[in-house]
Amino acid sequence: MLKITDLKVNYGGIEAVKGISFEVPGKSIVTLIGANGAGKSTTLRTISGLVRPASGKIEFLGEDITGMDVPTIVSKGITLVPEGRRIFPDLTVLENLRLGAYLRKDNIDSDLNWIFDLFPRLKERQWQLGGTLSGGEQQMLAVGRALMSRPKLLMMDEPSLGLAPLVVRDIFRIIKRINEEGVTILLIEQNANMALQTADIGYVLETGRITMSGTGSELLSNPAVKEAYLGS
Amino acid sequence: MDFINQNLPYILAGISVGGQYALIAIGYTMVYGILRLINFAHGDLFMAAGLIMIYLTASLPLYIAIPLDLIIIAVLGFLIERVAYKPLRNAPRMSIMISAIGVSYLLQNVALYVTGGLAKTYPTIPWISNSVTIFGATTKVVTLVTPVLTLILVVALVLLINNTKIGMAMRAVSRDFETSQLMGIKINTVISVTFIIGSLLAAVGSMLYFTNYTAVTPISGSMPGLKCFVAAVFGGIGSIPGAVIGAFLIGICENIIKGLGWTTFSDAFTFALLIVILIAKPTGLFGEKSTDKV
Amino acid sequence: MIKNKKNTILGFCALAALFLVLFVLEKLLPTGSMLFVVLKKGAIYALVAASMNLLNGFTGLFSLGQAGFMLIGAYCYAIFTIPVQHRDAVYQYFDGGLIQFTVPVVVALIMAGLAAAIFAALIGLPVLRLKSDYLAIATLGFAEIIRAIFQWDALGPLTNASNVLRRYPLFSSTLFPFIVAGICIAIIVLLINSSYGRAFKAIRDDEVAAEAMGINLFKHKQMAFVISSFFAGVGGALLAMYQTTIQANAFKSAMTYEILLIVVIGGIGSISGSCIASFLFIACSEWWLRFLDAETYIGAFKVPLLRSGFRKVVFSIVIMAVVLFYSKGLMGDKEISFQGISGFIKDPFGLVSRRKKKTEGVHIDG
Amino acid sequence: MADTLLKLEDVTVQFGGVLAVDNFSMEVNEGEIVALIGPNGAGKTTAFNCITGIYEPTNGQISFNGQVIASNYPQGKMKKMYASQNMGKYTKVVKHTPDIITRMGIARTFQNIRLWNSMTVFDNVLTAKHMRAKHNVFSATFRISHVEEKRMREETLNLLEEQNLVQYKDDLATSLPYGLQRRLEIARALATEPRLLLLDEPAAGMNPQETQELADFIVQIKEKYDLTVFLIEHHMDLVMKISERIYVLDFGRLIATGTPAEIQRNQRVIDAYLGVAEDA
Amino acid sequence: SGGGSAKSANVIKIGVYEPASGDNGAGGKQETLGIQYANYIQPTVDIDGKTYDVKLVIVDNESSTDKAVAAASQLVSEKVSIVLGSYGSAVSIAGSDTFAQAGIPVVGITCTNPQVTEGNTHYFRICYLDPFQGTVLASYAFNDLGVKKAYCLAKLGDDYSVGLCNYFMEAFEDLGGTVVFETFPEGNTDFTSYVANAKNAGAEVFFAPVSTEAAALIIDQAHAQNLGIPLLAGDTWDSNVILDAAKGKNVSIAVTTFYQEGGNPEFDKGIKEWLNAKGNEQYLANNNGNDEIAAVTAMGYDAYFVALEAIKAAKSTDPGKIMEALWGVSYEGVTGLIEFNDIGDAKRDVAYVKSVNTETGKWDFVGLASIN
Ligand SMILES: Nc1ncnc2c1ncn2[C@@H]1O[C@H](COP(=O)(O)OP(=O)(O)OP(=O)(O)O)[C@@H](O)[C@H]1O
Ligand SMILES: Nc1ncnc2c1ncn2[C@@H]1O[C@H](COP(=O)(O)OP(=O)(O)OP(=O)(O)O)[C@@H](O)[C@H]1O
Ligand SMILES: [Mg+2]
Ligand SMILES: [Mg+2]
Repeated sequence: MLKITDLKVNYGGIEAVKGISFEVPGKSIVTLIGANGAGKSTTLRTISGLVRPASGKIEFLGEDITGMDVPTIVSKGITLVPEGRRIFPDLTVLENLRLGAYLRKDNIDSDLNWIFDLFPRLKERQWQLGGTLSGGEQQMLAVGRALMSRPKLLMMDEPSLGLAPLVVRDIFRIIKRINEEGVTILLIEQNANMALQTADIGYVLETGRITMSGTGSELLSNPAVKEAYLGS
Repeated sequence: MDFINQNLPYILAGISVGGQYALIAIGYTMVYGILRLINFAHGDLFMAAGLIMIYLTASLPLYIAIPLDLIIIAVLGFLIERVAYKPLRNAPRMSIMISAIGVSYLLQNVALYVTGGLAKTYPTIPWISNSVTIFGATTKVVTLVTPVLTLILVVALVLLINNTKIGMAMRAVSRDFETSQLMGIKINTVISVTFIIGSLLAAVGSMLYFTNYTAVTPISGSMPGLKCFVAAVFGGIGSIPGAVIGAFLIGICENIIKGLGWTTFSDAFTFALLIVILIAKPTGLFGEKSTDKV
Repeated sequence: MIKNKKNTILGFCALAALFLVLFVLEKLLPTGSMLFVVLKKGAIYALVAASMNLLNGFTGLFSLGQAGFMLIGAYCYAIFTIPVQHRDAVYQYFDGGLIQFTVPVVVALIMAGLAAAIFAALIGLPVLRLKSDYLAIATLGFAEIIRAIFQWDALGPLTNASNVLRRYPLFSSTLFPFIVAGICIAIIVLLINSSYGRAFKAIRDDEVAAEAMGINLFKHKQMAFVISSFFAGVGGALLAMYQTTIQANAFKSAMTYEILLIVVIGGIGSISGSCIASFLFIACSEWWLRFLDAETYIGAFKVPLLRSGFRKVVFSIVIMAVVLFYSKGLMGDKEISFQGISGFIKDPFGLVSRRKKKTEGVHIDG
Repeated sequence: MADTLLKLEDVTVQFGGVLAVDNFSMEVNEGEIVALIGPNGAGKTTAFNCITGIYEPTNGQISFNGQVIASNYPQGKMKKMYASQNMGKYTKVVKHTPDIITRMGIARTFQNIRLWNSMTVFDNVLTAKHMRAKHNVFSATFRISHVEEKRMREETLNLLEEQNLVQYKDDLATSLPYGLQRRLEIARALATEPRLLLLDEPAAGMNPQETQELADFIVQIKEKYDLTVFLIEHHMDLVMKISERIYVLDFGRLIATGTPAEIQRNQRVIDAYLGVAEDA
Repeated sequence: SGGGSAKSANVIKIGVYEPASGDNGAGGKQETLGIQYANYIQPTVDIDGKTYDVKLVIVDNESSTDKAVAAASQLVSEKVSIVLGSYGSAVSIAGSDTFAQAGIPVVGITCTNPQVTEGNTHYFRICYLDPFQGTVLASYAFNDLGVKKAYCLAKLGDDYSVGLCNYFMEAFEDLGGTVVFETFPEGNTDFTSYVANAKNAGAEVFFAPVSTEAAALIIDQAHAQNLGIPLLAGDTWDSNVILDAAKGKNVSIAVTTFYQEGGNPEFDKGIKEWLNAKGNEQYLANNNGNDEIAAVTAMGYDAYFVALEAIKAAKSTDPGKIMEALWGVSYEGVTGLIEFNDIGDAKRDVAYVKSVNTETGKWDFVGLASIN
């Protein structure tokens, strides 16, 4: 579904991503793990068009989308849950959710109910301004907002950041569920344990390069991964 | 009756000036709302609308000149945004503001260059230029039309911003370009729409204003521009109803002060009032409190 | 540390050399030369721009009251230095005015600064609670109020109302504004590089964090405001000396915008940027572009467009072009340094690196 | 038992209709590591904000080291709402700006990192020392207090060395990876020479390995600087490993308190927050 | 002009120190027009038997005292022999020191403030002064119009209008009248309240010696509110802007000025032809797009010839010599005889009074006024 070939990205003089290639097959869950600053977020930002790559190619459903502008890429069905939530603080929860469905022309009411089912807390707070939500509530909103666009490919940058343990489990459950509904998922997680358990395929990123890859369970049992990312 | 006779002109003038200020102030507030930019060029756009109208009516009938004027100003507003502000999307906020000051200088200086600088007389627009007498006070029809028209436009705008998709997009873009794009919003389109609406309001405002105050000079826009900006701040910059209320407040107070004989300080008083209000309410009457959660 | 010291010494040498060159130039060139006019005004504006930068660039307080503080400084200087025998002529409508004594020039300069600073301290109390654009418009408002008050007839015996003040002592040499402005700017730079300067920057970057780290917001903001106003006041006094006459009318918000332009074009947060931009700005607006105002013939061919007023059109375009090209200002937030100069010589105007940057993965603008 | 360093009594915070913190009482003793946990939106960060003076409580009192640092009682329309609660117990209003509280010896980090972005790593820490320095504008500007300045610089360097940040000292704070930024925030807080350190989700965005390192690090600085630590965290491994006592908030209300072992067994906490542990 | 380059050795430069932008930009340009026309009529001057080309060096002082020094210095550095200008007394005073230091004489054209020439030997002027004009206007109002109460309006911070109001009030009160004095702030466009104030105060004449922009707005308001009392002003109102604004309105306007169109038909005809000539569109634009002659234009024209007289008399291009020669100049210009008294001011004791004919949109000559 998504194919990245030899992608390189620089910030000013810093090489953040140094030529990576990987694929995300349709209907799968793929995860990128790696230490802080490895270039995970940069990769996702590049795919969504927020950052322009220095070289390399990004193909989505067979179409070259490298260098297209963000709204166009979004309209093709790629949605990003950005790092740091990026809620619209002056808009209410409901409006934030509606904006998620900005490009959709069909009725979104049933989807709203679906999101409220997933996150009852948001329903309670639907008239509150996004900026005043607690950290975890904002994270739920960010995920919910992305789901509202009914993406083909959903990219999530650390969706469990700052969430309570119970909710973290929920989030992973939701990820599985929407995946089963046919949405392809590209996931970044610090919680490598859970991520690898959930994912079909995992890639390990180290300072801008892919150093290991395999199925989720392969990586889970890989001693090097264990040592570096699983913490035991 | 005598009392009314003596004081009605001040109040009428206040309401009418307030309405005209309101139309310009909305332009400021909208642009500020979306770009966090004090668009210093807005007042000069207003002046340009006046001048262009004068040149247009010199050779065209009014019913062509008026729509043409509106179109030209909308296009001008659009171009200003594209040329002077868009390249600076990622620059420090102050740089865009300087660019705005640059545009303001440019419009003024081009006007000076073209017109020579002498005051031009604004054409008479039938009906609204007529004099009417209410309670013995003589004034122009435009004085009465302005507040009504202003209110209609404001209600329409508030509805647009609060209840439509583009309105929601405008509010989203104002806070965060990047995430707005991630929602699929074409931010350039949204910003352009904002500028076009703001410019159109300035053009309409200029027709009402210059029908009342018929001399147009290259600096005709700067004082109304400043006053309207003050009005926008008064009401809480970014808030459309705030801008309108601020504009009426300033217009009326200013004229009452003049009527009381404190003419020397009518402007100073406007600023003093503004400062007092800001001290009581640091983000203006209807200003949004910062929702920056710690 | 050692490198630092070396730079300081180099800096002092450069300054000394500059003063020497000025001194010699003044002996060589005729006094009326435009160069000196631009240098004088440039030095004064550099001081005012640096003081504004201290506030807007380093403390993040967006204030637009500079013209007001300059006005106070200028008037304070003039009122206390006009020789008594000239007062009848100057205060022609006010029977020679109220004040009938004078103080020495240097004392008057300091008084000018103090007057502005005291006023700043007074208005800082209510105004500094405001944020960003609200602060800007409130300070702008204060400047306008000050102007109205100084023009008020009732204060005529002191301020000469709307009429010009003149015949106070002027510069005898271009060196004078350079020395005064130089000392003031040096103090500003020292302040910025001190612990207080860092506290100012912390407030600019993140007020909440600054306060949580024990920095008293109000005290520090007030300090920056008062100090900046002091130097604006001194700058106003120097401007009065340069202009030979002053009139409250000239201290409009347009003057503040001019200074703001200089600050931004030089680079917000760069004092050397402010200084460089100041000289360039003054030279451009008052000297180099003048030819554009004159109708010019080359042989019998009349150069199109050139006529009175064209200069200002071009000038506005130049300003916009500079802002669009150098969106972070000429210097960004860097200071001039000897490494920087040698770098500039190798790659003037950053053409090489800019071209390089284009091909890299920079952020896409909207 | 050691002395009580921080004490919250009946603290209530209300935003519009939302009761963010509801009648919350707790204390932290000198030399302890105490954790505050609870579901998202339970009011943990709000409690921190009250302690550090960013918000003021609607009702209740906070004292630090025996000194009241915040106190308030319901006024205006709040009065009716709280008619039954602790009526008349608190009668004075004490309000301090955050800088004064920091000066008293409470330092904090933020849930969303708030470093000074345009400054280098070194300057970030150095600037936090400004408050404690003995100088005034005049002496600082004219370098009369250069000895003091030198001392501040040395101490800063030491601090960075200890935190293993010294190799980044001339980098911009924003260019650091996330984990190091968190560490820098802690270093900056330490530079204010606190007695009580408040950490708001210090392990957010860290992988399990880094979280473990962080846990060791917290214990280490606590010993070294004789600190008391009060932290909010969602990483249970870290919380359970280092904290001596835990308070659990839900909907602003205290639902449980006790040692890590007790909390892990508490059914209410499991239901509201921890969930059933189904994996490691 | 074109042929000048061949005899380039013989050029004398005359500086034109006028605002072309800022508050007084429009007036400054009209004054400059007179000088430019005069230069077109008489592009050469004979100095001691040799013919010199006269080159105008025009600088814009931007109506601002803080730009004045640089503008003046520009003229000094261009080595002009004599300077003409400026419209607006404040900038004239501001530039004065620079010219004094360089030893260059200046001939003021319409700067009416006494301080311009007072206490110096290099500044001359060819117009009458504010005290004179104020007194003339007061006596015209009191004696000719027969009014006892006057409303005076000046612009805050504008020394010209405030000063003239001052002299007017002094004289008017001496005559036995009463006055109400108000100022309006810069950039004010809404004169409704001022007109209403005048009405409410029961004033019989509305004296407003303000800039043309404000004047146009005042006229408009006076019409809209049916003011019904005459508007009176000084030389600034002698502009086609006023005619445009007043045409077809229900107002009566009288002004004192330096020149009345028709006073010198030959000059009138010549300058109108010149303004309307092909290639001179910009001059016409600077005159508001029509060929109505402003008094300041006529004054600019005379000033140029006064300068030439002085140059001829000095027999030199040296500024110092010209300065000395100026004291003795006697020149019969289109605005009357110009000679300087020992302060350097023109010996003028008459002002033209004219009024607007609101039907034709032209000036009607009312008469000459002087102090008796
Ligand atoms: N806007 C930027 N400007 C300059 N450098 C940047 C920028 N954003 C990221 N970097 C640098 O690029 C590198 C990769 O960053 P990225 O955010 O992709 O890492 P990450 O793997 O997502 O890390 P984390 O787990 O902390 O989110 C880092 O060294 C970072 O400092
Ligand atoms: N300024 C505010 N205005 C309105 N509501 C607020 C404000 N600040 C916090 N709240 C609300 O108060 C509640 C508590 O928020 P708080 O940030 O304290 O939660 P938290 O316990 O830190 O949660 P998390 O673990 O998700 O960070 C939330 O429901 C939030 O929406
Ligand atoms: Mg990341
Ligand atoms: Mg929190």
